[in-house]
Amino acid sequence: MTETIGIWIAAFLTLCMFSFLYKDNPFYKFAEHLFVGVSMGYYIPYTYYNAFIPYAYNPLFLKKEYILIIPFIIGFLYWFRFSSKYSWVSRYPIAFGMGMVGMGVPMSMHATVLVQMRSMMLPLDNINIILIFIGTISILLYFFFSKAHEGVYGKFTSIGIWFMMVGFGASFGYTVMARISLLIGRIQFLLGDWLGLIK
Amino acid sequence: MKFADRIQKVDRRIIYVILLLAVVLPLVFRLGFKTYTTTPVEDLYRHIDAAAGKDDLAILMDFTHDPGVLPELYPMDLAILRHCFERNIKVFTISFLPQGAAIIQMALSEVKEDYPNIEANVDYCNFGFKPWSTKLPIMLGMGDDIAEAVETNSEGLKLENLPIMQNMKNYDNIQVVVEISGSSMGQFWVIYARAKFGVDVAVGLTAVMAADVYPYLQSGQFVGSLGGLKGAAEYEQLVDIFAMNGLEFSKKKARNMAWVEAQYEELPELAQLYKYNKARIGMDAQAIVHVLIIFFIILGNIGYFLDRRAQKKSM
Amino acid sequence: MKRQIPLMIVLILGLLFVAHVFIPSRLSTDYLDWFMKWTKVIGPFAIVLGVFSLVYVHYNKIKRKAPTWGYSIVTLTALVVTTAVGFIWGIQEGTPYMWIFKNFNVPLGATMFSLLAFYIASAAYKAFRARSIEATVLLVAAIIVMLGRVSIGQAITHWIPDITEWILNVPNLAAKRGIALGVGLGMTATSLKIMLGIERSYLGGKD
Amino acid sequence: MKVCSKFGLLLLMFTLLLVSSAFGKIVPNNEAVEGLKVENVPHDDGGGLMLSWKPLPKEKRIIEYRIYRGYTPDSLFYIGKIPVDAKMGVAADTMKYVDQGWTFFVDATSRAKLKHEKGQKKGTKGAEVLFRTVPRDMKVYGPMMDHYRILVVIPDKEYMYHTKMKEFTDIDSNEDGTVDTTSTILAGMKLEQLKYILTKLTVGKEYYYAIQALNMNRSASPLSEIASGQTTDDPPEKLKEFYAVAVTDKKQMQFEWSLPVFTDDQKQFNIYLYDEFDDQHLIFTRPDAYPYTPQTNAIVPYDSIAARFDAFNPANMKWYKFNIGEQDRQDQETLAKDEPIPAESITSAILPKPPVHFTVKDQPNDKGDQLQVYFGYPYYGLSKLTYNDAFTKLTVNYFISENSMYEVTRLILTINDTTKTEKTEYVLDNKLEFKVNWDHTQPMEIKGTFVCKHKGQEPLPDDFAITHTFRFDPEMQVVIIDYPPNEQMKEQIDYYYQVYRINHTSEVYRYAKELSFREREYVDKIAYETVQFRGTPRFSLDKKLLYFSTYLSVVNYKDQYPFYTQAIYLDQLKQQDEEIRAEIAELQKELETVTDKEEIEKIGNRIALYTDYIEDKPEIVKEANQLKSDKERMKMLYKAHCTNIRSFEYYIRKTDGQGHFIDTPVYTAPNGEQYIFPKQNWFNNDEIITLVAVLLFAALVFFMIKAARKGKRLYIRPIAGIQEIDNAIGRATEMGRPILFVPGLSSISDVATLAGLAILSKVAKKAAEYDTRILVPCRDFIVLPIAQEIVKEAHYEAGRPDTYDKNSVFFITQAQFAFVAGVNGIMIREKTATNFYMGMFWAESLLMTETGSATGAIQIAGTDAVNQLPFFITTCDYTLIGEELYAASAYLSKQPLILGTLKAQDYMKLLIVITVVLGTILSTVHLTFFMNWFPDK
Repeated sequence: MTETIGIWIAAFLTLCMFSFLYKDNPFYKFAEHLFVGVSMGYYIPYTYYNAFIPYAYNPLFLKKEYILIIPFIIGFLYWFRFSSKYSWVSRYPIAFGMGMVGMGVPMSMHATVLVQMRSMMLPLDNINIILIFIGTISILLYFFFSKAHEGVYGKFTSIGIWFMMVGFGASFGYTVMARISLLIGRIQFLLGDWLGLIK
Repeated sequence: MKFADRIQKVDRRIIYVILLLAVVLPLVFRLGFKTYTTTPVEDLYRHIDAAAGKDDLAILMDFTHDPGVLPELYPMDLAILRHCFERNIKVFTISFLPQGAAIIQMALSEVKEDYPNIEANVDYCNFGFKPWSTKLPIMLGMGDDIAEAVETNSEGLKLENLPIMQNMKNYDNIQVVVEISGSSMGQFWVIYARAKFGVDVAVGLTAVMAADVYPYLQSGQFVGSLGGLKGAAEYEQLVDIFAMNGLEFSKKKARNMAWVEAQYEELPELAQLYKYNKARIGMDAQAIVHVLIIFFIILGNIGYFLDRRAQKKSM
Repeated sequence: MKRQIPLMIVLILGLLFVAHVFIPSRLSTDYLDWFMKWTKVIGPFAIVLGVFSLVYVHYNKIKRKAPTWGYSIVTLTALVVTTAVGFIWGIQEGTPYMWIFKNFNVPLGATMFSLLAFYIASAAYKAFRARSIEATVLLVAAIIVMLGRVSIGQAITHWIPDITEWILNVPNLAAKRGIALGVGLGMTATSLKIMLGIERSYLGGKD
Repeated sequence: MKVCSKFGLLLLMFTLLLVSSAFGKIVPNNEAVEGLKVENVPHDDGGGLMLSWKPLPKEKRIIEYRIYRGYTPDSLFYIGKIPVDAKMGVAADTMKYVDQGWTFFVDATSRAKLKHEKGQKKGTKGAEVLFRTVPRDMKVYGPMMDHYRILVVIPDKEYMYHTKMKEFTDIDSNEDGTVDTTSTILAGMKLEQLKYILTKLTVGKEYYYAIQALNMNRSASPLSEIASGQTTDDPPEKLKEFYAVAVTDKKQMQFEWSLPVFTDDQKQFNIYLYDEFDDQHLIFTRPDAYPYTPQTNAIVPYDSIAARFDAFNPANMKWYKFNIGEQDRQDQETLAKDEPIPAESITSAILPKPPVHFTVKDQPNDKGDQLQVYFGYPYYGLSKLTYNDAFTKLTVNYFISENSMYEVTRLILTINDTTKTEKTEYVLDNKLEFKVNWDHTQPMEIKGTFVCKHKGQEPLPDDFAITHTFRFDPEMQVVIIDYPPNEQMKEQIDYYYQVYRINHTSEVYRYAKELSFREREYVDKIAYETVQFRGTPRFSLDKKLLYFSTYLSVVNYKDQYPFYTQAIYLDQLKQQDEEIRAEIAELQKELETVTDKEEIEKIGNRIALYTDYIEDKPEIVKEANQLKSDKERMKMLYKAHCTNIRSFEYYIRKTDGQGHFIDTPVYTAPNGEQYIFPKQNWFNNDEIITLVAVLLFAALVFFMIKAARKGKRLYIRPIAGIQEIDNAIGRATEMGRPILFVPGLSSISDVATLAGLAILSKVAKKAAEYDTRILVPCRDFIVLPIAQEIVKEAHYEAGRPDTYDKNSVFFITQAQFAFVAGVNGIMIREKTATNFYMGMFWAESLLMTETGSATGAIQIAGTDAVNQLPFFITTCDYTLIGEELYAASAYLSKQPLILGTLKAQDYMKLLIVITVVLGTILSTVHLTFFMNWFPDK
């Protein structure tokens, strides 16, 4: 019975969502607002049980690691956001979390710049590698902002645009394909497993 | 002028209905397009098929996927299992996701229905769900001793006491590891199992991920791959034309479309079941929708250009 | 106090993190462990901001009787009930909380995803315009790839799958690489800017 | 008022619906689990019981089976569950749960009080007996510890420095009425100081179990029968394999066997020789390495056999038979073979050649928890061969195994066809193409040689080459490699390597790793010591303390005391020493009175032993005991403990698994040291290039900012999307409709979000100037207040603080699609004229832009999400691609600081282009050193 109610609710909500394809309507609005509320409501107990209890409450109050009082207080400082006078206090926890960016400096230099540079330095011994090389260099120059795209230089950078567009086209095609297979899968399940229309 | 206007102003709901029809109709009325098989899929089929009838070789299927990607991956699960049960190939199944365990159960019981002689723990063994954190110890440990690394099957039985394990020791007895997932899990198998123990690894992936495995296929780190519904459809076809007709794999024949057509004529009833054609039927729908969308793009743009020309003229 | 100290915190922690990358020693990994431990304590408090903001917006709508305020009642009710249910009966499998998740969240989210195909179809017709030569190239490449991934493409000519593969392996690779390099450099620069206090918009406000 | 009542009504309805559906007892869960059986686990150490029961039918919609255990039938505690998929149920006839090994018992985060399990109906079976998990209340868990084996895991720091010493005096009355008093000093600790306590079943005890099943509503089934079972310590299992080999010229026997499954209570392996009269002689014992894996092979010289079996004569080898027994701690033994087996006689020529250059070294650039073990010359294998239709082109996919002694820089491959083409691979990209002249009906050979960077070792032998064979299979249409293998490959494939190690506080080697014939290097992880393990503690209910033994192992002292231990308290040490001195004094007194020569010698020996114990101590212990403070002393001892427990000796055994094996000697470092200790490093040399790049970049930023501050004009080329921003805002003003600005869906730590916010501040300012409403929906609640501040600030800057509406920047939800649903609703209801999407987007991008295009809004997007860019480009009027988004924020702000960094970024890019061009030219002319400076992952 719970299950049946569940399936009916799910079906009803699915229809509400699909009704948006026809046009914006009260059913869609209802489902949309419900979705917003339920999903936020889902996060609160989830965070409480899976983050607050094991990482904050247990170590401080049960394991008696009193040093954790400090981050506990820093966490509370977030709440000053609601005071118009003291809202600057909430910058402290934000700043603490931002400390991580220090790692981003060398890490992104290493992982996304230097590693990519190495993979570009292959010997130019076949046409595809030469094309990749030209493509990458011209895209890099396309994103070089200190020189206007004019003359020969402009022509070269526009090669970059062409490469990018072909690349984007490929990922476009792939994404379209993936979305459609998702829909097909859904309809196969609906028609086959639920309604039994196809076998 | 009027035509262009009309094209531009088609109600979107009509488009939605056309799309829906383009998906539903091919699913209900089978079109039966023949698939062209490709090398990565053939390679995987050949690799698995080479273990046919051997009791000291098995394939290991890793179902590390969740229900979200089932539409694309489930037909692969079924096709490979059917291939193995039909050709008497031993199968191990494992999953490092809790949801994967349920998928294994579902796939095994669905295929087993049609193969009453296939017995659990004799012809196949389901290792079940193993926690994500044990993934590395298990992958590495199987190089030494599968029974020791995996310990128990999904029913909690000790592996070394099971009949299927009598001739199985380590990766030497694993013909190929088939990783079916919507993530880059396959690369873990390459790094930890292939590089160290030389076991062959293949992957079944969602279409979006498929493009990322080309370098691995080219370097031979993956012996084969199934990419999305298309890969599954190709595998289904190979199982139909070879395994279901009791034939050994031959690439020459697989590429001969006339021969393939002929094989379809003599298929047993079992192969006609919807569940074993799911990927091919899905691919038919996919092909239709692709063509439809291309048609939409072209038509939409014709309208756009006519419109623009008209605007230019009027200026 | 209002601005300098937070900036100092970011600078000091940031420099330590830079050092962490270059120093493999145990002290350095202990620092990371410490930071992670504290961040995990601080993290959960932030959710209150979201809840408060959501309640505030909808409460205001209801109070002001703004148009469609009735739906705000739906949102708030759903929020209160889901949260209460989670706290009263727990969040394990089989509780009303999970029941709500399975029968409300999952179908709503999944439906949203499957709507994407419909949007693509209508966008294909109405929005994907060859506005410029670049966009035309994009669309042509997309069409080739879409054909190349289904059997119809192969049936037309075996060139289509071959070209698809070439597009994926050559121009696509070059494009991804070029963009990733620039983005990576941008990320390095932004991280540096934040660390040095040049970029401070994340703090908000001027004082 | 009306609002409140409406709200209340809805709340009520919603709750009623939920409560009625969730707890309406819709699927009655009124059947108890049946057929519960508890059986002993065979071959184990007596610490395992196996439960089995019949699962309930699928219709019951069970989601989990909960297992309860106790040592009396009247109080059972929850110990674990088996989750089940409610819809699919359990396919098998029986379900199993094995209660075995160390499982969690209690720690400081366990529940506070003893609590009955929920959902037990009064009057029904099991209403009183079921409890939830063991609470952290010592009154409950303390006495329970007597009925289980207990293992306590204690963080090192707590154990070393934060314990309370306490002396216990035990009085044992003997049968003859005398009393023995023994006093023990123990270390007292609170539960919260421990990591956790683990438990395991003890031998020969009866335990009680019951099962309860929960259905989808979490309502519990009636309790099953309470079944019980007794743990028994069984004899060990039979070993599956055993091989005996006599190497005649080396005058030794070699044995190899397989490992048992249960090693927990194993004591040793015994190898027996049966002579011609079938008499059994024990010739070798191999102690276990618990809790590590022991060696599974042994070399026994003829001499040592003769020492145990006088009549041993190698000439009679053909008469002798051999067997192996596995013996557990209760001295039960099982022989592997029903019939003893004869030995295979060979000469050492048949044995494999040992690996060359076996070395163990500290792993560089780590935190000091790894050692490098490597050996041998490099190896290459073929992973795949592909060909063209005419068999004139062959693509070879290879892989290389190298080690840090021989780093392969080039691979030279030659195909043994008529052309004998030789190809050199300069960049090792695992792929090489050949033009061949191959009659593909015949097998073919490929030969590979290496060019290596060898570090301080002798170069590769000139003739060192590896040859593989391959043939074409016409039916499969593939090339098959090394099947069958040639002579050289056969010698490789048949063997594998076992790495053994021993640390400096133990007496037996333990197995570290098996390496296949392809591998040449192994990085051994030597984890840092963080915890101590102790057995069942005493406890005191009034002090709420648990008491543990106080000894810490320090070193393997002179091999006589492999585990030389020291008490952790100085006072305890002094007390001990005093007791021993008193004992010596007493013995000396006794010595004066006795006359019997034998007795004198006996007492003399005891005195010597005791004196030795006091005098003869490892240097480090002596030194530490000089210190006055307990803490200082412990610091020193603990350091020694950590060093010795993490220093290892290594050797490698090359074997075929059947007794044909050969060992390398134990590795000796150039400084003569055999115990190798992993050192921690203070700089990661692999990251030098990163450091250089970061410094270079930082310097560029510094100079460019300086230049910008001086007022130097920094040129930035026009970016199409940016120039359209003004027009777009103007359009909205003309139409009198609001502007929508979505700052992406990611968090504040995402660069794209920051760039989006920077653009927001400019857009908001313009909008404020034109007096146009701007709507900013946020998904992240940290982004939200920041966006609010930014918009507020923009209004102030534009001189229009009055028009700022706090509600125009708002939070929707965290859920991705719910957020999009919300944004779409806004577009339609508010009829926004201009939509900005600046930041990070995922799959939802098209949903928004399509709706936007349907409402006829001008749309400007900017993101660095490559997969979403195509959709933006085709559906939006203007799109900032990748870096253009970052540049736009700088371009708009015109602040010297930000412009300066953008410039620095630009010049860095130029530098990258130059470097890459240079590197490519160099590698094209086969100079790969330059590209090898850069990291490859």
